[in-house]
Amino acid sequence: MKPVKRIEIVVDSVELNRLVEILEQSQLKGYTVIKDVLGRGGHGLRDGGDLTDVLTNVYVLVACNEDQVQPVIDGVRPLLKRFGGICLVSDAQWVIH
Amino acid sequence: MKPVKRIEIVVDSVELNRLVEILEQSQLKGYTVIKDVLGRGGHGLRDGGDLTDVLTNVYVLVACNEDQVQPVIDGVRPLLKRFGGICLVSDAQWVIH
Amino acid sequence: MKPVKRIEIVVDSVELNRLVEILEQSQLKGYTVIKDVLGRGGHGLRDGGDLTDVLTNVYVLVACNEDQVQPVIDGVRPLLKRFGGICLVSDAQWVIH
Amino acid sequence: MDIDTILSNALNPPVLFFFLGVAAVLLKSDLEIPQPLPKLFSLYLLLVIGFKGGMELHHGGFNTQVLLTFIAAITAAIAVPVASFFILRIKLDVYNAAAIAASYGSVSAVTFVTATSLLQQLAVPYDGYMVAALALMESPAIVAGVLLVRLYANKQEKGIDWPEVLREAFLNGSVVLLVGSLLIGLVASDSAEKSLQPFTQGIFYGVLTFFLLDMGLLAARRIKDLTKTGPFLIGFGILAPLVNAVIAILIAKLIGMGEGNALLFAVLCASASYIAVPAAMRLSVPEANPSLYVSMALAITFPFNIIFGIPLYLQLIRIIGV
Amino acid sequence: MDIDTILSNALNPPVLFFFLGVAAVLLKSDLEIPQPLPKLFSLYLLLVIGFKGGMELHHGGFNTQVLLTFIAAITAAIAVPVASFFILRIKLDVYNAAAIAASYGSVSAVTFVTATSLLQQLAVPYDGYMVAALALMESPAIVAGVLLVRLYANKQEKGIDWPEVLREAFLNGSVVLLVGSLLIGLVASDSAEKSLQPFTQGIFYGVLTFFLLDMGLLAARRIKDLTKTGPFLIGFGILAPLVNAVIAILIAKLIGMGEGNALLFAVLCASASYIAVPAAMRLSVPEANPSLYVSMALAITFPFNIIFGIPLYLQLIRIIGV
Amino acid sequence: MDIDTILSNALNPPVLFFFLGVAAVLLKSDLEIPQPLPKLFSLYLLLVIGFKGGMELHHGGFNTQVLLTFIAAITAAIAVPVASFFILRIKLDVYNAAAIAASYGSVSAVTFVTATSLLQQLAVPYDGYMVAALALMESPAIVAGVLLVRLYANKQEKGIDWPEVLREAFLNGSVVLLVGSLLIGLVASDSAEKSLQPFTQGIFYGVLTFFLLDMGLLAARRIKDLTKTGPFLIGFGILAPLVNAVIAILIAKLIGMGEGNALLFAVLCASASYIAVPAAMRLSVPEANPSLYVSMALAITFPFNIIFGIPLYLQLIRIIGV
Ligand SMILES: Nc1ncnc2c1ncn2[C@@H]1O[C@H](COP(=O)(O)O)[C@@H](O)[C@H]1O
Ligand SMILES: Nc1ncnc2c1ncn2[C@@H]1O[C@H](COP(=O)(O)O)[C@@H](O)[C@H]1O
Ligand SMILES: Nc1ncnc2c1ncn2[C@@H]1O[C@H](COP(=O)(O)O)[C@@H](O)[C@H]1O
Ligand code: NA
Ligand code: NA
Ligand code: NA
Repeated sequence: MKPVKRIEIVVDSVELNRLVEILEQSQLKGYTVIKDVLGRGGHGLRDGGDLTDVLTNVYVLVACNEDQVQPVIDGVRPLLKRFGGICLVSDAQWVIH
Repeated sequence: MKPVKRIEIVVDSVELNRLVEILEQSQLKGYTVIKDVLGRGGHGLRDGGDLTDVLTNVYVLVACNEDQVQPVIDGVRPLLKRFGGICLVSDAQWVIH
Repeated sequence: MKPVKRIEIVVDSVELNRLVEILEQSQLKGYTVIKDVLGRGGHGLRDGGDLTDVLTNVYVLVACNEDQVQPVIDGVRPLLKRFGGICLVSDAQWVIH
Repeated sequence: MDIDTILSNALNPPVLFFFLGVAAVLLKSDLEIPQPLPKLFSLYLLLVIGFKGGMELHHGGFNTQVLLTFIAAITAAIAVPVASFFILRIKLDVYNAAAIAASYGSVSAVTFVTATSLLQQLAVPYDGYMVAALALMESPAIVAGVLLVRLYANKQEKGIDWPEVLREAFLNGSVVLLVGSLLIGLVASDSAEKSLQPFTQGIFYGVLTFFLLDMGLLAARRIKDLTKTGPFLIGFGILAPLVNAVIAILIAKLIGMGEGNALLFAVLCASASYIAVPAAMRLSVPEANPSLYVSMALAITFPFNIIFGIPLYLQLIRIIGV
Repeated sequence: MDIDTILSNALNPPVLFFFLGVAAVLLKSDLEIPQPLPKLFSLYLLLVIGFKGGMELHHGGFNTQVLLTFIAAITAAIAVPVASFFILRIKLDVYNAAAIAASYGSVSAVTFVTATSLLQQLAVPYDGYMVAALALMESPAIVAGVLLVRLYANKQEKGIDWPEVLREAFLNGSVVLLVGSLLIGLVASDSAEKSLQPFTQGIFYGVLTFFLLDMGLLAARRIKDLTKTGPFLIGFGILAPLVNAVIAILIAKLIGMGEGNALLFAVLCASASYIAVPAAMRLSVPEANPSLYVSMALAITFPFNIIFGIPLYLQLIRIIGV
Repeated sequence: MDIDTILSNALNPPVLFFFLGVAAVLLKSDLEIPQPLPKLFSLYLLLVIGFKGGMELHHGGFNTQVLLTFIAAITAAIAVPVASFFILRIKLDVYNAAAIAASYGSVSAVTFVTATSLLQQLAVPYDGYMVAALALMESPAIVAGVLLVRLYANKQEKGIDWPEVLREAFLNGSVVLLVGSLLIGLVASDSAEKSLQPFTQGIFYGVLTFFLLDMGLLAARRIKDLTKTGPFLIGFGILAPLVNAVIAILIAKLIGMGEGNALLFAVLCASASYIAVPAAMRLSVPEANPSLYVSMALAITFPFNIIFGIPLYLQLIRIIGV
């Protein structure tokens, strides 16, 4: 097992493509995406029940090395500032297979 | 980055409204909800394949300050006791944007 | 609250049944499953937009005691080696109810 | 017992596709009709039977026969859960007994619809107000179930959240859609009826067939839960419909229902709910185990009714000479 | 004001089911039409009105009347957002004013379709090219909205990503499906038309009815956002459609549109978008609050139009004597 | 080469909507038909072609011609994957060669259905038992693919889980639904056939059209994977269908098939599977890269067949004079 960092990002589903671009620009070729995520935050309630994805979020999980964390955060911060959302970083062990 | 606590709650989807009420009563205006979650626990298999939400769960993620954790847990415990489900608390760093 | 380990596994949805068998063989009767998960990794992009589950993943979360972690990892490693996917282990507190 | 009515019923595409669904699961095929398609079908069926019932009521009108039928329906919707509760209490705790009793006191719209499609094939007439009887029988059993728990559960549960329970019983999705469509059918003009006809009449039998393929998949997946239910409950899942149907047929004869109405009334009493009641029980009686009452309604009673029950009850009605 | 046109419109199944949807939410029922079923219905409606519009255009042909209608449509799609922006600026910041103005400058295909089904019932003819006018009026308002932000928002936003904005405006899902189906309807052979008829004509009214039940649920869920919108915006949500419709009717009279076309043109100007524009605004004007412009279009203007608007505008057209 | 058959085929709404889907993706529009709608359409198509095939078989009956066709179908379903494997081995590793060979040895029900709808338009008769041939050709290629890996992959894989492989090949969702519906169609009464008609016949062409819009979106999204497939595989994706079709047409002439049956047999040999085989390959040959065999079947061979292939093969059949 090797120590890694877990980055969790919840952002408006309309921003998914931009977020993926940012991850790939930081050489992060591994990420997991969960769509149709609901929630509530500074920008109000996103209960999804709508004809467009306007009121739904996406949850993105990225496992990466410690040194890759800062570039991703710097890349994501302007996105979060403009469109809202959250980003959490926590520790984990990666099972080597 | 500021240290926060990650609260994860998995509970029967029929209890979602009650769970959200408990969060909002503890002044927690930020949470993320994933629906149609399946699983297995003390109350048996919830494989969702059904005409109602009776056999599906919801996954709720809340990022909050350390001092907000205890009220939420006290609020959620009776719900878990009566309807089943789990609640996990872990550490994380919140990216300030 | 009691300390537990959080095991997160993302694997191709075609392998869900095999993964569940491995968990149950390691006496783990409690797990949470999120379907229709997308992502990217060594095996390329899984954007799900398909007529079969061939290009979608599942996310499995297991909360268990420290001593149960090793058997699960040993059970899951061959599956990850053959079909790809990731497995992360992190710490958390379990709310006793 | 005239076998060929059972056979002719079993050779109808809806029932055949139900068998196909069951067979697919038993053969461990990965055939699956993913969420939320089952909900789309059940919403469509509720909307259509409600609307068509309303239109027929609009032509029909109200008389004592209708009133008697409604009274019989409500009485059955209360008597069946109470009687079932005490029988189930022989083997079960209060919570599970109440939840199963509520399921059997309520109704299955899909069983009702499968019966109407058999009646249409045999050109046996039935009245639109039977759909109103269906709506009337959805909710009382839920209230009865919660009341039985309140009365017989020893631990002092903090009071019942009555607004919540009544909303669950009388305002759940199935009841609102069924009653709403019924009222709309009542006021809809003939030209609206005609322009809706390809949707409510044309593709109806096809959608019912597709839905019963799905019901076969869902029912067969619950069969594995039956290992935990045990022989007593499996027996109840078959005998309760039979007993309820026989009583219903006697009542039907008493108040002079026609052959078609009598079959539908028998099917309402003999069918168990696996949509409205489970949702309500999860909220109001969480101590009950859903895989018990859902698997009994879906994997025993539903298949029994659409394969054997419906033709059998019709046979009985003809023997007793309604 | 001739009440019975409003009444006869309100007694149509689509509108009645819209009421049922609203009632279900107000009664706190758990009736729900889960994702992605609403999207299936809206995709079906766009495909069918586009295809039918194309087929009628194929029979119809092009003349100055058509050209004048298209010019009027594009002018309205630019004038309405600009005018609305300045009115809204009385009370709102630049971002929200621009987003709401863009919604009201664009159109609601479902309102258009509900109007065509009323015209069909009253046997009032209308032309296929009105669907082309619908397509023309989807996009300009989005560009207008982004331009208004660019001009009047003080903070120096790094330049507008024009390719992104233009793609959002002219190549969003609704426009591509509508225009694509229209072109395919144009070239489709008569035999293809006949074999598609049960799908595009037969079940159309039924799917529209099912969809309006869903629209009732969606609209009613947005009502709670209206508490934050405040009286000014609620007033705008009702007056803007009225004013736009009156102006549209005058223009229609000016260029000599028929009764049916005039109603459709009025409905296009009076309706607000809750599918194409919100998706575009989220991307290009993220500072605007979606629960504002979505709830106004979905919970105020859409219900107003299908319950009162459509019959009212028809009444006005007949009074002014188009 | 008679261009107008290609043109008349390409101007059919289903093919035109396929183009619309491809265009939407190339234009980077956000037009999307969300899951699980594509699965709903594919389940509907399999159910309907199976049921209709069964009904026609019921009228038809069994004779040597039918037997010969079935033998030809099974031989093709084994010969094509073996031949393709060795050709693909020129450039590919064992795993990918076997997975792609299995896809091309199997069939695409949607391509088959598009061909039947062209035959119906040109009023060219064909027999119900061709649907049985379709069912027969779904599975053998999967077994062949796994066997080829077993024989030629050097690393000593712990034995093949034969029960799992056979279940994947013969009991996957597509085969069970197709064969099940076929058997039900065989026993269904005429009155049942009539009441199902609006569902199986009426809206069929419309649902096929809607589905091909979706297939256009799915196929176009796979095009970007083709950059990794390379010219050899793109060439294979076009030449394999042509070669297979020519051989199939010669066999058809040999055993005296009619024009309609010959086209369907050619289309079966020329089409590649993107539903049943990928699911099976993921389980049994995980080393193969799904974006290779899925993108070849969906983004090269499927479009080639419905745009050029089908009319071309019909042309060839008329030239060779079946
Ligand atoms: N404290 C929080 N904990 C968990 N999720 C959150 C939190 N705050 C915001 N979110 C999620 O992030 C989305 C956007 O947040 P916001 O930009 O603040 O509206 C919300 O809809 C939630 O899904
Ligand atoms: N140990 C566990 N790890 C992860 N999820 C669990 C665990 N135990 C229970 N769950 C989830 O919580 C739901 C309800 O648990 P229970 O009330 O024990 O039946 C289950 O359906 C699972 O989704
Ligand atoms: N570094 C990572 N972080 C998060 N998820 C990942 C990562 N790598 C792979 N995954 C997930 O695991 C799935 C399979 O990974 P792979 O076997 O490497 O293709 C991917 O589709 C992703 O959903
Ligand atoms: Na009953
Ligand atoms: Na407008
Ligand atoms: Na083939």
